[in-house]
Amino acid sequence: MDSIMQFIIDNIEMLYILVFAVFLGMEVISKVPTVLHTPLMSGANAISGVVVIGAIILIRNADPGNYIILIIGMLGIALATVNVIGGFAVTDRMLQMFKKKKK
Amino acid sequence: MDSIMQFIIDNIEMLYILVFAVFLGMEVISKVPTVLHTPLMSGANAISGVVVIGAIILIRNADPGNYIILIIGMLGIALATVNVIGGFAVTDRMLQMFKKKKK
Amino acid sequence: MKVGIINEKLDNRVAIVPDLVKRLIAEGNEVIAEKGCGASALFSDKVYEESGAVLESRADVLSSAELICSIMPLDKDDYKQLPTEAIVISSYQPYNSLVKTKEAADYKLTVFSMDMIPRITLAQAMDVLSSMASIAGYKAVILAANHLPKYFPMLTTAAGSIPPAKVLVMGAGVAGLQAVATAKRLGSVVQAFDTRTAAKEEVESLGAKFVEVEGATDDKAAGGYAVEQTEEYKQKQRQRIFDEAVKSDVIITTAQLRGKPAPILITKEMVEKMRNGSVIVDIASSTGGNCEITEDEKTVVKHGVTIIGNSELAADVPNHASQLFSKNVHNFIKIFLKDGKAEIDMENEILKSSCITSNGEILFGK
Amino acid sequence: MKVGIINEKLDNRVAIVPDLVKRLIAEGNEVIAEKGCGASALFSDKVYEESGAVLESRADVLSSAELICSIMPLDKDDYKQLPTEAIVISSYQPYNSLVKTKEAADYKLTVFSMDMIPRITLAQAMDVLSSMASIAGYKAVILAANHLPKYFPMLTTAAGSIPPAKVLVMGAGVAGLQAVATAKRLGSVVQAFDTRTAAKEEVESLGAKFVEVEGATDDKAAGGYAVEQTEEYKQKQRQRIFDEAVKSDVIITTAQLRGKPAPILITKEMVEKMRNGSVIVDIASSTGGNCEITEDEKTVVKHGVTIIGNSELAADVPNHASQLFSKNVHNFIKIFLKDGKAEIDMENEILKSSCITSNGEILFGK
Amino acid sequence: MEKELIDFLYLICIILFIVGLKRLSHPDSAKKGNMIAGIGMGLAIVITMFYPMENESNNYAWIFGGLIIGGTIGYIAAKKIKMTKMPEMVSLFNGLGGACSMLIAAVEFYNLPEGTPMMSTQVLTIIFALFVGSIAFTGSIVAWGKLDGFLRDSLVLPAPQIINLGMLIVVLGLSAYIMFLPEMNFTLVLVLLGLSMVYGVTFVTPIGGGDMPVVISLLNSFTGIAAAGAGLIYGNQVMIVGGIIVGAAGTILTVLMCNAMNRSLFNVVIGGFSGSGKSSGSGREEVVKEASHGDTAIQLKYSNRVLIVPGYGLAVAQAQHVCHDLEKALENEGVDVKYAIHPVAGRMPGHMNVLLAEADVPYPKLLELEEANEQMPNTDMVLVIGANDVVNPSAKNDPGSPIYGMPILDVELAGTVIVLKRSMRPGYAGIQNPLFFGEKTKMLFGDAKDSLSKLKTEVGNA
Amino acid sequence: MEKELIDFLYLICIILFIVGLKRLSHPDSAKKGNMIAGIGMGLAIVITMFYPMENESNNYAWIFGGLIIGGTIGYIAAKKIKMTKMPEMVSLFNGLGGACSMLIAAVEFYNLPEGTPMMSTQVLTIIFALFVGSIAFTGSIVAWGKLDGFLRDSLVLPAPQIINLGMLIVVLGLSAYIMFLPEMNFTLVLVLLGLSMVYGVTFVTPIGGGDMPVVISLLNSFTGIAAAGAGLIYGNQVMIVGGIIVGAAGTILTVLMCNAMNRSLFNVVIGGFSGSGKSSGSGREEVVKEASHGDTAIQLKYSNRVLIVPGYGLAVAQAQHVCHDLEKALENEGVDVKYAIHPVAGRMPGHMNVLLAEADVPYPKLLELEEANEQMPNTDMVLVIGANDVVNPSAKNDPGSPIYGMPILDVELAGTVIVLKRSMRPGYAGIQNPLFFGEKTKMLFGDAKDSLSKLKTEVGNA
Ligand SMILES: NC(=O)c1ccc[n+]([C@@H]2O[C@H](COP(=O)([O-])OP(=O)(O)OC[C@H]3O[C@@H](n4cnc5c(N)ncnc54)[C@H](OP(=O)(O)O)[C@@H]3O)[C@@H](O)[C@H]2O)c1
Ligand SMILES: NC(=O)c1ccc[n+]([C@@H]2O[C@H](COP(=O)([O-])OP(=O)(O)OC[C@H]3O[C@@H](n4cnc5c(N)ncnc54)[C@H](OP(=O)(O)O)[C@@H]3O)[C@@H](O)[C@H]2O)c1
Ligand SMILES: NC(=O)c1ccc[n+]([C@@H]2O[C@H](COP(=O)([O-])OP(=O)(O)OC[C@H]3O[C@@H](n4cnc5c(N)ncnc54)[C@H](O)[C@@H]3O)[C@@H](O)[C@H]2O)c1
Ligand SMILES: NC(=O)c1ccc[n+]([C@@H]2O[C@H](COP(=O)([O-])OP(=O)(O)OC[C@H]3O[C@@H](n4cnc5c(N)ncnc54)[C@H](O)[C@@H]3O)[C@@H](O)[C@H]2O)c1
Repeated sequence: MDSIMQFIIDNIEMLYILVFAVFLGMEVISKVPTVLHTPLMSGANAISGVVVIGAIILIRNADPGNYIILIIGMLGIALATVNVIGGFAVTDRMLQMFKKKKK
Repeated sequence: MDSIMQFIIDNIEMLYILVFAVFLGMEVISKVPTVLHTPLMSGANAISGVVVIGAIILIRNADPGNYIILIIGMLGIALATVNVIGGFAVTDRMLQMFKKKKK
Repeated sequence: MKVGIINEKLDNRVAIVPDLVKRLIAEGNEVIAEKGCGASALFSDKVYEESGAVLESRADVLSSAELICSIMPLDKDDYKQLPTEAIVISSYQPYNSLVKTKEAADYKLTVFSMDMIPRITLAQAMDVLSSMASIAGYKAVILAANHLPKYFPMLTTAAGSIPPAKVLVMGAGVAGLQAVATAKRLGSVVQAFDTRTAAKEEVESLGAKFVEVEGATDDKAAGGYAVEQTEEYKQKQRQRIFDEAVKSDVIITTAQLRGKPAPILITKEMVEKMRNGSVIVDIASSTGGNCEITEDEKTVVKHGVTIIGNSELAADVPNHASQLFSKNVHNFIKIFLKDGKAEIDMENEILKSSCITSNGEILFGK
Repeated sequence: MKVGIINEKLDNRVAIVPDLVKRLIAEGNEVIAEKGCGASALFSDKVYEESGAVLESRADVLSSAELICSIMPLDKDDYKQLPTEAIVISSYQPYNSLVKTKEAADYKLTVFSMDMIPRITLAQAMDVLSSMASIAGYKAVILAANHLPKYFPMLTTAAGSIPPAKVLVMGAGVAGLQAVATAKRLGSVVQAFDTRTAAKEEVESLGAKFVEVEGATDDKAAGGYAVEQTEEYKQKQRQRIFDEAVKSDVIITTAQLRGKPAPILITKEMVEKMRNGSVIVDIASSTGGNCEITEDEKTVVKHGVTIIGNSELAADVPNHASQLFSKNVHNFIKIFLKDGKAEIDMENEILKSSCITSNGEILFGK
Repeated sequence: MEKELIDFLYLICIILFIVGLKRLSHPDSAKKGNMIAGIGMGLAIVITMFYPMENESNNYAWIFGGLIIGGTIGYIAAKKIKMTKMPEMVSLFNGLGGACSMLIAAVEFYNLPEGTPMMSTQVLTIIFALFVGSIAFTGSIVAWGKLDGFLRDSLVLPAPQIINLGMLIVVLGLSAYIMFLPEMNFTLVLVLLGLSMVYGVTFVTPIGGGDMPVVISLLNSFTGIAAAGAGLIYGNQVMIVGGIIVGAAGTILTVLMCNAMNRSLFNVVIGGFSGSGKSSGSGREEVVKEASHGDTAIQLKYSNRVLIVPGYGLAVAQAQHVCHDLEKALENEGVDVKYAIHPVAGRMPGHMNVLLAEADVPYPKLLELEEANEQMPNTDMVLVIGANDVVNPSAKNDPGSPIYGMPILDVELAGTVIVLKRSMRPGYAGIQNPLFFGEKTKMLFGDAKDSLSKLKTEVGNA
Repeated sequence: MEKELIDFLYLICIILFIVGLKRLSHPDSAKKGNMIAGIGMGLAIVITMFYPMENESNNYAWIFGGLIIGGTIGYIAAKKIKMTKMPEMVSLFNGLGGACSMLIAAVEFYNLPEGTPMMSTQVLTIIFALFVGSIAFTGSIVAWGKLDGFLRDSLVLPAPQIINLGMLIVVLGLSAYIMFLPEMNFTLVLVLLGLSMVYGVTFVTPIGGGDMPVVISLLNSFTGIAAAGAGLIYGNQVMIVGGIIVGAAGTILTVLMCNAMNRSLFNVVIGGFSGSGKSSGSGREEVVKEASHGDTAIQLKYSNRVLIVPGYGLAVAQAQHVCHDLEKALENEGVDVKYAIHPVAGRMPGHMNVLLAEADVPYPKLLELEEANEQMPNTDMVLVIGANDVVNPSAKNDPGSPIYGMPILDVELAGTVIVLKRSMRPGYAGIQNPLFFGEKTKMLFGDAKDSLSKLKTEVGNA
């Protein structure tokens, strides 16, 4: 417990950032019209694919001979990339219907 | 210039915090109904009296014999406190009219 | 099939309008019309001819037609000229009086009475009771407005304010509802009464107020027709109506009970207590009227109140009334008239109910 | 001051209603009323008595009243019985005919003609032209609806659809606008015509459509009254009206020009081309009518079109019309009647304009 | 590159994420917002290639391999999928993101240097990422299956609440146990991973298909939190902040979705999503689909032709004025709106005429039965407002029906049918209406006046 | 206390600020929000007493002295001030906050240790706080004066744009010069302070009185930024973040206020607030006060009795339905709404009756002239909708007026009068209406239908 308290005190600025990020995440969404729930969920989902960064770091750090890690890492990248690319593309398609029609 | 760049790099987390604070400040307000413009301005004004903290620090740091600084500091505290207390009180009065009437 | 149209002796309407003549001919029939049959409904002989009808004298029409359409029942003179195999489509209202029906039976005619068509969903398009009642409801209000020495709507003017007329509609069936709607349109304050429980919602769905009298016998089972109410209920009702009636400028009554005299809702006493110049339009007059002192087919002024007894108000809007009636008739004919030939299937619910006499036998009530 | 009320020989209205009798008495006057004067407007003698009026015979009223109020001009017989100092308040319509005015002048009476009150803001509360025209506009539509063999509103029913009636209102003054409003209320499709430019906005402010004819001579200067238009304009206008008229089920005409015959807006040819059963209500009939073949004070059917010529339609809503008229009269009387005494200040614009004869001299037109 | 510079660039990515999300929440800017967020992501990936490492073996080939494979699959899947199947797709994608977190956490556990103390923030972080990532992974897969239909709703666990609580206790206990051990036990970690995955399944399984959108949104916020957890392992700002933002946004979105369905968050999280009877039928029975005001409004707004079928309910609700307002609002948006008047709609001849005239609906906007039926195939949407019998297809199809033979408004020929009524109760004829269960039909329950004014507001907002 | 712990507690203060602001932007929670922010501020002050310092001489007596003096003055001023004078008060308060920043910056400059390099972030920060604080200070004082009336609007500078630009260049140049000097020159700093204060004056002076609310909001965001600047001097989180948040919120609020006035931010910042003719008259002439939809809506909503006076304009705009909608929305909020029908309103007898009947306004809601005039004194607000002559007090007061003697609706007896019309054009009688310049009157320009539907929306939102 002490170590966690210490961790917090050591990373007080990080904590500020986290708290603000939580607020921002909430604020940004707070007044979305019902019709956008699904596209927004989809867009947010694509962003959650940011975990791909972790997989990249994992591989870049890995021993080039350690195939298990490399394969798992590549799998991770591939999965997360599906999430990212697929996510943005699907969102884009959903949003097609919001295109203004010419009057 | 270099020193400024260095300053930024040294305080990268501070920068995060600042940027987020700007976003938050903007987000939090973004959809306020017109009727609340004035009370909101007044409330924000009261918060801007947070500069009183600076004046307190100033005095706490000051040489107890340096009366010029002490007086200026006290003046600063007094001014800022008028801003804070007066600000919150005025806002509160403005908001009286939003009290729900019993039907 | 030769379809005959005759001139109504006692009515401004005509059973088949020129538009329908065209359709009948297109469906493979011939149409012969009595000269001048549509005149009072504003359809000239010329238009009939243009539509393809052959214009003849009454006698010729009667003697050669296989299917005779009329609004009011024919009379004995007509029967004599008709071939016995002729089919007659008309409104005999056998519930009110069997005299006409008996006469037709005597001549062994087959008579379909449009008013006897069952009020089922499928038969809505043939329901002359509804279509004529609807017009009557409208006309009743126009008549009342014309007779009332007052304005219907409220009016605030430099020369003072005029309060809106108070209209009370009794019986919120088809005619009653239409009266409610029309009176509301004209800006009066409208209240309506009915014994059916569903009527409240229906009246309110037109934005008018329903005068509630508690304790009504429900009638869901009666298929849309009203049922007789208990004596206690009637008493309560009379009191409530009394209170509202004496405050009203116009009363329109439409309450009818099939096969029974219309219920008395407005007594002589009430009329006496009503304001001078008020107007009562009694659409139920042909079955005795809802107002005690209504005289059928007459407009009288009694105790300062104008009382209009008229159950055939639709005849006063002859042009549109004829159009709707013909459309009803046509929808009815289509049941049995296929390619210009009559195929009468007496198992058909609609035909069975509406055929009041055939082959000398009175089928009504069977 | 003794105020006299007489029974209108040719009208259902009465110039002073019982409510006003009370007020007059409260203001320090006496009121003598001819027996039965309010009957046709549905105010009984009993109510008059309750209000404080003394009921007398016509002769007694005429001979003892200092101020006589009536709706229609008096006639020679009456004048004979009146004391010369008597003041008469009535509607002499001197613009249309000076005969009655001359008669009154012959007897050296002082006559105020309510219709001559200037149409300034201050006099709005005395403006009988407006109050009666407004009623006439309403009644015209009710009459038309009653005569039309059709429905006014649109109706979609199981027996087919009925299109809404087309109503054309010509002249969008007080009567015309009221007609527009009433016809719209009843659900018809309403168009209106007028030569005044402001009329377009006024008609549209009632939700109806304005039929525009370009090139009208503007009349802002004429203080609310219409002015004569150019020949070219009239031609254009006639064509446009022609096109609209033959499509209309109901035409209501209200166009009048002060002191001139009413403009002919509906020619015989148009009437011939109109649909059978259509109705024209011509409110301008007393000055010749806007329809070429109108007969004043008659309802005739010509070329299948019912033409109602009636410039006194307000008399058909006698109860409310009398109320408004009395209110107008009262507001007028108040100008010069202070504590039961007449103080006639001929410098007063309203009195000056409305006094058409005094002391044997005809002041109208001076 | 220096870590601080990278962090500075990451800040830009984060700003792009925020701005992107912000814009995604407004219809007009949503498309751009999506693109902006995408650019942020691209930038973050590129920057990461230059991230300074202790042990820069890089292995770029593996990285690009993964990116290309994943990108291709993702892109094709997104383009090929049918419009109606998109929610499933999102769920699947989300699961993959969770799986990635899970994998990273597992590997990092495995990579922990000998002798790392178990009771440390680092281990806690890893366990957290592992746990949450696993739940997001399997939970999303189950949700996908339910939406897609290959997992049946009827597959019910006995006492799901208790099972879930039990699972949670076991998983948390095991986590604590691992941390209290003197040194790493990778086998136990794999057990934990397995249990977490099972928990994901048991968490979602009891929930009815109708609630899946809410669940997906919740799982999406889990994925975000898992990504943030993974980010903590590396102290990587963009992962941490990006993940947290998605986590927070996802949570709020979940709450908003619950609100839109008139359910509370409590009902959702604790009440174990006990599927509300109406929306979650069991596959074979006839199911009524409920529409939301928001979706209906947007669909209306982006339609070209809309037909309104008024019925007795419009009159009962006295909603004629609001109805006219909605019509005008739509006309303003360039939608062609007409009314289809059935001859016997209402309770008296001309009932609808009276109402609509009162609201000042111009006569040319009213179509008669035949006309309306002709136009039906060219109509994008039909709004049935408090009508029932007059749009009952039994009159056409079912000779046994008491209304058989009555002409009806053939609304099923149009693209979509939205029925506004208060309940499933029948109309005047007292018979059930198969239209309500139709493929193209959605019900918008509630008083017609209420529903219409909500629709009008939403049309204004959207 | 440790600095980190303080920073942690400061985070709580900041959260309280954020939550407070957030709540302040919703009518229902605004009062609570204000309190929350106040609690945050109190907490921050208390915490600061324990802030660890190099040179802890503390001098608590001075601190408490300042707090008590300031607090007392502020509280009394806030309670005593008249409701109508509140904006002035806010402006004055804001100036004081700016002054505090200015003072701190000046002292800290003075305190700079011998030999501090001038070209440093520290000096830059101090100069920034000094500059911005001074502008906020004097600018707010001028704004206060203008609103209060002791500074006249007509006091115009020649070519204000150029003067302002010149001042700005001088101030920035001087700042740069100070930084390029080898060592501190406090005299120059004082000159800079003076010039900044003058700039504050020249910045605000050209702006018309009607735009003052916008200016105050802008200056408020300056104060926030100045506070953040002062915070940077001490590296104090709560000042930095709190100040920035207020700065950002204030900026956005300024933009929103501009939007509400249909002015662009550009027009405001660059265009030098060239006062729009309508709202800034020159004191002695008759001035028309414009109302905003938002304020009118809130006033309506929180009234007890409202009287609507319809006129010909209501008919022209065909706004009867919207008017009825607004009436119902207000009734829903518990407001008692009636209509006052003048006998000659409109263009034909009974014109208003026809309209209101069409919109289904119940008859008992209509009051006649006498009745309405009796109720006037008990009425909080009158909405005059497209009426003119019928509420023209000349008919009562001005014997020379063509309408003298006509009975009118005496709306000036009511609390507030809002007139909805499109322009200042006269009505039927063609004469000007003194009511429009009355003490209690505000004009809401625009088509009546538009204005009413905006009001209705705002009543729903507020
Ligand atoms: N037109 C005539 O002349 C006439 C005369 C007599 C009978 N009929 C018969 O009446 C029927 C007319 O058909 P229809 O489709 O108009 O009406 P309907 O079949 O009676 O259906 C009306 C529907 O409106 C809904 N409703 C009632 N109040 C509502 C409210 N406040 N908000 C929303 N929905 C509401 C009811 O469902 P919920 O309860 O679930 O809300 C009901 O299902 C036909 O069967 C016709 O034969 C017509
Ligand atoms: N009732 C009768 O029988 C009758 C008959 C004839 C004459 N009058 C006379 O008409 C007048 C009636 O008085 P009033 O107060 O009703 O009307 P008014 O004095 O004519 O004033 C109407 C006002 O409405 C405004 N307006 C017009 N269109 C508008 C729109 N679309 N939106 C918002 N405002 C609009 C106009 O100002 P903007 O142009 O600035 O918008 C105008 O000032 C009296 O003078 C009366 O004597 C009455
Ligand atoms: N199934 C269908 O499609 C269909 C078709 C037409 C009519 N209907 C229904 O049938 C019903 C009756 O129609 P109708 O107009 O021909 O009826 P009607 O002419 O027989 O009677 C008119 C109304 O008077 C009412 N009434 C009877 N006695 C009364 C009393 N003592 N006091 C007050 N009111 C009394 C009745 O309830 C009825 O509503 C209506 O509800 C109508 O909707 C149904
Ligand atoms: N100042 C006031 O307070 C006041 C009082 C009453 C009436 N008015 C105004 O006076 C005007 C006229 O009122 P009125 O009803 O007594 O007028 P009216 O009876 O004299 O004429 C009726 C209408 O017919 C129109 N008209 C005349 N010739 C026409 C033609 N050839 N074709 C078509 N239309 C023609 C006129 O423009 C007028 O609108 C109205 O605008 C009314 O608002 C003002």
